[in-house]
Amino acid sequence: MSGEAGPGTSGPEIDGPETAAPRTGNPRTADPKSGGLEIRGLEVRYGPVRALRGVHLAVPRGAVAAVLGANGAGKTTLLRAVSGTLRFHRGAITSGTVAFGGLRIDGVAAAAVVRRGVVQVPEGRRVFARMTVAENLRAGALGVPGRRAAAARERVLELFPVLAERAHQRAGLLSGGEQQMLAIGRALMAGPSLLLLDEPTLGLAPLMAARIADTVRQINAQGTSVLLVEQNAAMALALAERAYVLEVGEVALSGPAADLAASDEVRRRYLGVGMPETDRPVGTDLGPGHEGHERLERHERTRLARWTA
Amino acid sequence: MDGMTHRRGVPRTPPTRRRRIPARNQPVGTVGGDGPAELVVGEVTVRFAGLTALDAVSFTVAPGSVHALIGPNGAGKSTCFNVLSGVYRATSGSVRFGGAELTSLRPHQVAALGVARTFQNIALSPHLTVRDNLMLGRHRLTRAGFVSAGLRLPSARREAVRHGARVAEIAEFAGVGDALSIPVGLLPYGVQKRVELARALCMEPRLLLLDEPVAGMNGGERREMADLIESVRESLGISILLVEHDMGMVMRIADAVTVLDFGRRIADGPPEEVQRDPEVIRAYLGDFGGPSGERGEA
Amino acid sequence: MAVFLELLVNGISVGAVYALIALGFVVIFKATEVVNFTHASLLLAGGYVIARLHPLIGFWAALAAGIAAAALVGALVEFLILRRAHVGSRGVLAIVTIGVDILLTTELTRQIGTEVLALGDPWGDRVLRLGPVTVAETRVVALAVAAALIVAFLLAFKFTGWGVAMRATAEDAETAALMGVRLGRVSLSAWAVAGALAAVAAMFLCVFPTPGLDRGTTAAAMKAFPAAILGGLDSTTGALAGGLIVGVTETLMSGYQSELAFLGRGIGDAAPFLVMIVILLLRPSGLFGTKEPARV
Amino acid sequence: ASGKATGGGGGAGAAAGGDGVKTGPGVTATTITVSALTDLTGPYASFGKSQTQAQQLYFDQVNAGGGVCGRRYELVVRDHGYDTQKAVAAYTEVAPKSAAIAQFIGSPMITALKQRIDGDKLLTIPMAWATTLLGSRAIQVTGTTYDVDMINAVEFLTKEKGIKSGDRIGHLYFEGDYGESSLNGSKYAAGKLGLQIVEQKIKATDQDMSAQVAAFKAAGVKAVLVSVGPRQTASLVGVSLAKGMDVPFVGSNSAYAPQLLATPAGPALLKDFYYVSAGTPVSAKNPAMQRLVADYQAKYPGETLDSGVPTGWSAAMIVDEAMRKACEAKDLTREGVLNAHRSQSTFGGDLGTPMNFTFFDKPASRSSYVLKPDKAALGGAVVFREAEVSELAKDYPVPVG
Amino acid sequence: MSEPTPTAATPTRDTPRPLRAALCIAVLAGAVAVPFYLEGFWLQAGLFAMSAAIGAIGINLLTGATGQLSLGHAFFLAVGAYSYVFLSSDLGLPTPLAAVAAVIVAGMSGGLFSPIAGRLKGAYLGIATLALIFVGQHILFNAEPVTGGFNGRPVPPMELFGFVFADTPELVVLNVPFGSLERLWFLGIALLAGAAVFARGVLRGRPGLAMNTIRDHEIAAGVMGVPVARYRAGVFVLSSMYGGLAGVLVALVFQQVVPDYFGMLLSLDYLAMIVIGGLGSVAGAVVGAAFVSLLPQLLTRYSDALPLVAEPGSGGVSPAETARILYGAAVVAVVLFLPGGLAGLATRLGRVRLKELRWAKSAPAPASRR
Ligand SMILES: Nc1ncnc2c1ncn2[C@@H]1O[C@H](COP(=O)(O)OP(=O)(O)OP(=O)(O)O)[C@@H](O)[C@H]1O
Ligand SMILES: Nc1ncnc2c1ncn2[C@@H]1O[C@H](COP(=O)(O)OP(=O)(O)OP(=O)(O)O)[C@@H](O)[C@H]1O
Ligand SMILES: [Mg+2]
Ligand SMILES: [Mg+2]
Repeated sequence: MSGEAGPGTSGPEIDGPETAAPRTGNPRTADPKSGGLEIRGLEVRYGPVRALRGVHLAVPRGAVAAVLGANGAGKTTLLRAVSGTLRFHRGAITSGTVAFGGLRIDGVAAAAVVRRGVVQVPEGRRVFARMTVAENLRAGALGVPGRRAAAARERVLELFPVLAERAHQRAGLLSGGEQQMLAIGRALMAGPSLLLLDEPTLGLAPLMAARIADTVRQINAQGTSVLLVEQNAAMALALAERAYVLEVGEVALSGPAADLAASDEVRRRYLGVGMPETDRPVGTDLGPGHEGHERLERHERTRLARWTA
Repeated sequence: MDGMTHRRGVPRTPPTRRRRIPARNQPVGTVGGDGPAELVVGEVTVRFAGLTALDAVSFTVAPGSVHALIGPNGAGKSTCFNVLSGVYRATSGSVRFGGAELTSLRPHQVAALGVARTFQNIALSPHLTVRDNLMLGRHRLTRAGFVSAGLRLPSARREAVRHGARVAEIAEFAGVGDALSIPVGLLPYGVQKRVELARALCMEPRLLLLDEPVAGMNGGERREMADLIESVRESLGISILLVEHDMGMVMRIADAVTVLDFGRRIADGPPEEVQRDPEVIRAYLGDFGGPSGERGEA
Repeated sequence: MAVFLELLVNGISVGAVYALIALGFVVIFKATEVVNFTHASLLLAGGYVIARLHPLIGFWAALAAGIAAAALVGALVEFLILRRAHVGSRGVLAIVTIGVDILLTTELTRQIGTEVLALGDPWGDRVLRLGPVTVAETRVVALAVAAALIVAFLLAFKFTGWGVAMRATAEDAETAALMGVRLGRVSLSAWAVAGALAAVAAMFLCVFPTPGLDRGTTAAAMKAFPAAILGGLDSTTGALAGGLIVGVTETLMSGYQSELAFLGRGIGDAAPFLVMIVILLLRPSGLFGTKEPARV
Repeated sequence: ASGKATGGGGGAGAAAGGDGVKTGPGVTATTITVSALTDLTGPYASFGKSQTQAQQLYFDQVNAGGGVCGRRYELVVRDHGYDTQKAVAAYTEVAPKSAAIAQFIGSPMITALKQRIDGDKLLTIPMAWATTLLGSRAIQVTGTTYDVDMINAVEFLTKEKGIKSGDRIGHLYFEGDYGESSLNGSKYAAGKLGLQIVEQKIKATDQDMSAQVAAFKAAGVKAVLVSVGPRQTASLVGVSLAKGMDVPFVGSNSAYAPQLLATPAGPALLKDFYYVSAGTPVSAKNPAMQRLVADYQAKYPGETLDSGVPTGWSAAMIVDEAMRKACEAKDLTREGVLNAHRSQSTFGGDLGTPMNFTFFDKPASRSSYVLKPDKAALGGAVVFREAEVSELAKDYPVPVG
Repeated sequence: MSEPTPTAATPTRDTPRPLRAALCIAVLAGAVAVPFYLEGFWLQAGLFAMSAAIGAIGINLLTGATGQLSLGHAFFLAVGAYSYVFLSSDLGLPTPLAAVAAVIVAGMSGGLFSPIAGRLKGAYLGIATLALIFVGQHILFNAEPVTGGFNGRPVPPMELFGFVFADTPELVVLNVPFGSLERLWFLGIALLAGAAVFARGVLRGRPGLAMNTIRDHEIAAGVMGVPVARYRAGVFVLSSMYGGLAGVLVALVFQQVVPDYFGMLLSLDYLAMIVIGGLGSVAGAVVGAAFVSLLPQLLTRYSDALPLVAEPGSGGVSPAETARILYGAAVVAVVLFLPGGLAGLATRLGRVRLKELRWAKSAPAPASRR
């Protein structure tokens, strides 16, 4: 498998911080004017804490990209940088650019970003606890003319029937999963052209997680591009064309989802597949594997370093 | 009053895959007998305005076992936890733990019986350091009140030191030993979940309730957490009731599984059986197993 | 009996004014979850402008100007201070508004100095006679206005995007921003509206039965606190109910103080707070307030 | 050990100056320091301001005329904004360096300090007229006390307003000793004259007197006594007329302020409202007053002329007199000043009713004017009935302390 | 409510023990020297500040550490002050005993309010406590036999082991005349120190953790074994006892208790103090108290010296007004520019360590959003 593909796409390629954005091997990211999301050399700090460094990432129009990474790797930070909500966490983009549809959106207020069609499902649900389910959905459609909103509402309710049943219950009283559904539904109300999903299946039952997966496929099919942060790597890699692996704030791996899914390191670390050194499948070139091990060590160290003084 | 015992415990082991936590004898004077006890949930019903969250649910958690409580979203799992820990009052039914009836108790009284829990949405004090959050776990085991703390009576000081040591031990065990002096709010989600588990352990519980302990973790971290939970059971021999949507994990560590759907119990038994139960597949797993199912197979 | 009626009607009429003031609190609280102590000085600001301008441009123009001015002050407070205060807790913000109130009140009272300013309202000291009972026309108007405004806001909060946006922002600004809510505008508009309301309230507060605007006027804002709370801090209906309850209690208590001498004279001022306590004991979040959903 | 060690703090170390005049705290070879603890930012700001300015005017004139005892006056003004803590703090600051306090506004503040003032033997002129301030040798309440005023008021009502035995009269009064002293007076008079008092007590923060009027109306009062602030007076009188309760009102001297005439309540006040005071109104035609008015307007053009001006002026005059007498006795110690002050049995008269300072357990005067609001007049009021002592007031036993 | 300094309940392992000890000793020495150099006015100002500090520490326990807003603190000062007077002059208790009893009475009155304190939260509790002020003042004005009504009552001087805290009998130390203020100064220092140490202990001990958790996540606190209702009531009682103590001290300084001192404004001042100083920490309370209670007095005192401040009575912005304005501005400025208050600033300047650098203040919003 490593043989036939061009050097660009062969195996999980490593975008070191110094090398420029995704190689031109992949036609869909070739043209920056593609109208998709373009992140270049992004660095983000929370006061003194550096959470992202030299991140290059692209989500072409109509594509689905996945971001994997351990806790604290910077996935949420990445989404915050796109949706312009860093300031709510005393964080800021210290260098690099974020562009959507060819227009810079770094430094643009969150609300403005939304009006450009970029909508985020925040980490940890964040439903409006004191408002009813129905009102939460209305809040989602604030930027949208009434007619479209009504239509969107239809879609969301058939997607998550429970929300219809609970329409007049206070969102804060919903179960964890129901809240998650509400959060996603609320985002869909706006009819986004780029959807940022931060761990959408968190706390969802398998069946429901599968449902979310289908939904993502659906809306993507309708032309919405998706940037998916997901701990459920299997699902993420199944959905995405291209995937990025963040480690301690840097893109450590990126490439076509399929290839990443195949890489033993990713399988071990993100799919949680236990695989003793002995029975590593033959034919996998040890290169990335070794790299992987080193990276693993380095990762472990820095990660501890991160939360020790 | 108790520290002596556990300071004489096994020397602190470095954080390795198979961590061991020195078992700790029940302190003299704390409420509730000793060792794990049986938890019997009997016909518990919980109604909220207009909906029945739990409908005559019964199951039993054998002493020292890991019991999983699974079911679709909104099935009533967390509600069940809230009843067990005294946060919600059951409309009817009984919950017996050891000799005690829990349904009539307030949360802190339940805690006093040695029932500890973690929350589905992290419930730590973001401004306090990990150490302080864990020390809170010792609340039920310590005595210092306003007066003795205010006057810094020797008893209070000694207590603080002793339990501080134990807290460090447990933190080490839970793999957050390096984070002790960091405000929890600054830690990544996954680490916060560990801290929550550690806080629950700091209560030296006889029954541990875990609400989605690995939600929001990636495969590797899930496995670590699973190991952690197993070693808890091994080294402390306490009963663990677990809510989790990650079937892989459930299958791996659960001795028994109870499945809820719309507040009713639809299955109960050993994991393999339950996993094969068509009802469960229809209501929860989905016939194809679903993405997390995949993870289950591995 | 006639006395009772007289007092009752008077109570209701005072209550209408309290309701208007309370409504101001409620709007801010709904939109930002901040208990707004600045409201007192907003009252003063609005009243002051009306009082100064009516000789020059006539009452109605002055009223409009006063409303505009108070709205502006409110907006400025939000824009210059609250927006820039990055504190996680609403309690601290409440304390900030105390600070702002001290600033504004000090300056305004300095301006007002020692005068008692008339507002030149068209109603003067005319009264309506309903059988044995008489009530000041100003107060009748106040009641009507209060009712109208409160209904208006009730609808606004429930049915306009503005209302939803406001409540969303109040609960979780970041997420509201993710819904495309322009946070700045929302809270700015809330404060402006509160300012405008304050001016209207001030107008009714300073016309007949009371002699006019002066440095003591703010004291009345205190009475609106129990009103707002016992109605439910986030309920417009509550503001009306609360206002009326406070007004009636106060009036009856002072009207019958000779009969109630054993409670100590001047009980009229303490009574509303007692009522408030009782109600809060029964309903910890007021008569119409929504209570925090508690769930883990 | 410190500058403090040299007896600066508090103690009244009497030392003989070069000119053989014994001096105490606040008196140096060249200056006599007099303090004014006043309210320039609180509820009594208007009153406090005109008083302070009048006193400044007085002492400037004396200094211009060469001062007393070869010394010049220095007036130290401290504004406590009617806040007890600030007042106490201010007293603690100025007391050690003052020879007298020519003005002290706020009876709660004064009461709070009564003990210390007595202990410091510091001649103090309170700008409050409650009986609770009597009974202290160092504190000189000027003119009548509130209760005496009210007695005179009631008698005025019976004489000139046809109130007769058996009638009910209302009394609206403030919480606090202003109100309560007044109430004592009205009750005493009512008891003697067989009238019945209908009480209504309010707080200074109350604005709207509708409820009180309703109560008075229900009780069928034939007249109303008013011992509240100007604003409440305006509301009371205005509402009463509007509600068709057309009765005479008589207020204490703090119940009226000329500013009220500008408000909607103006007409009502002009109709049938009077107030009693021991102080001559600034509109009075006597030469002393006219000179004061002229000088005041010269120095503070455009400032409102209210009763505070003569009151402040005569207070300053009292202090000045005491100093002069003490100087003759070559003793400017506090004790000396007090003795000198207490030796005067007939004082003043042209700016207020004559006063007797030889005792301090009774008001210095018992006769009060009846004044009536008047748009045209300076200070917005004119004498309606010349000052006189009512029969009742003559032998009224004043409660002390 | 609150924005506590992250180390709300952690012993600062930052300044080394000996250093801190030296610091304390230096401060104490300074405090002892003061009465020998400063005149009455300063001592009195200082005493007001001390009393304020004690009260502020109390309300900081409640508002800062436990997140219960209280606008009724002045009431508890009143209870303390009046109980002291009543117990010592009417019931003839020995004054030290009366003082202790007064503090206890204040605590009990807090206890009486605890059904409400236990049930209400946030803004509701805050405004409910306003009732204490208004009802309390009504009682103070009307219960004349006990309170002396509008003019209040004289305060009998404290007498410890035959030593009287009053101007008489004359007492001269190092030829400095020791009047009541000089003597009270030491009493004040002692009380403040005691109160501060105690509060620190509480905040950093087991109760402190429980309190913070109740503030941050009430349900969790309960589940972790904290009897929430009892704790809330307990803290309320404790803070009212602090209020009571502050009341006793202020009464001793005043030598006369008057009702209108214990009003709304006083309560608001206390809130301002803890915000200016820094929520949740003892040091914060003390600093804030000093600032708020000294500022107006300084300005009035030096009005003639200061520019922009006009001579009293000469029109223009008077000292009192300037003081108010600066005070209001300070509250705003602190919240805008120094989260963590003056004390927070001090600590930040005090210890610049890698830890603080990496883990900047304040948690991510989702956590603190409560
Ligand atoms: N407000 C903040 N202040 C300081 N550091 C922060 C803040 N928010 C996040 N961080 C740090 O930035 C790093 C990245 O955090 P982020 O939440 O993006 O990780 P993540 O990949 O989303 O983790 P998870 O999988 O747990 O959601 C972490 O080390 C975290 O501690
Ligand atoms: N306090 C409450 N008031 C009203 N309804 C509630 C309350 N708590 C829970 N519910 C409802 O009860 C049902 C069960 O909720 P619960 O949280 O137990 O579900 P769950 O099994 O934990 O689901 P999940 O896996 O998504 O967390 C849900 O439909 C929820 O809306
Ligand atoms: Mg994240
Ligand atoms: Mg749940």
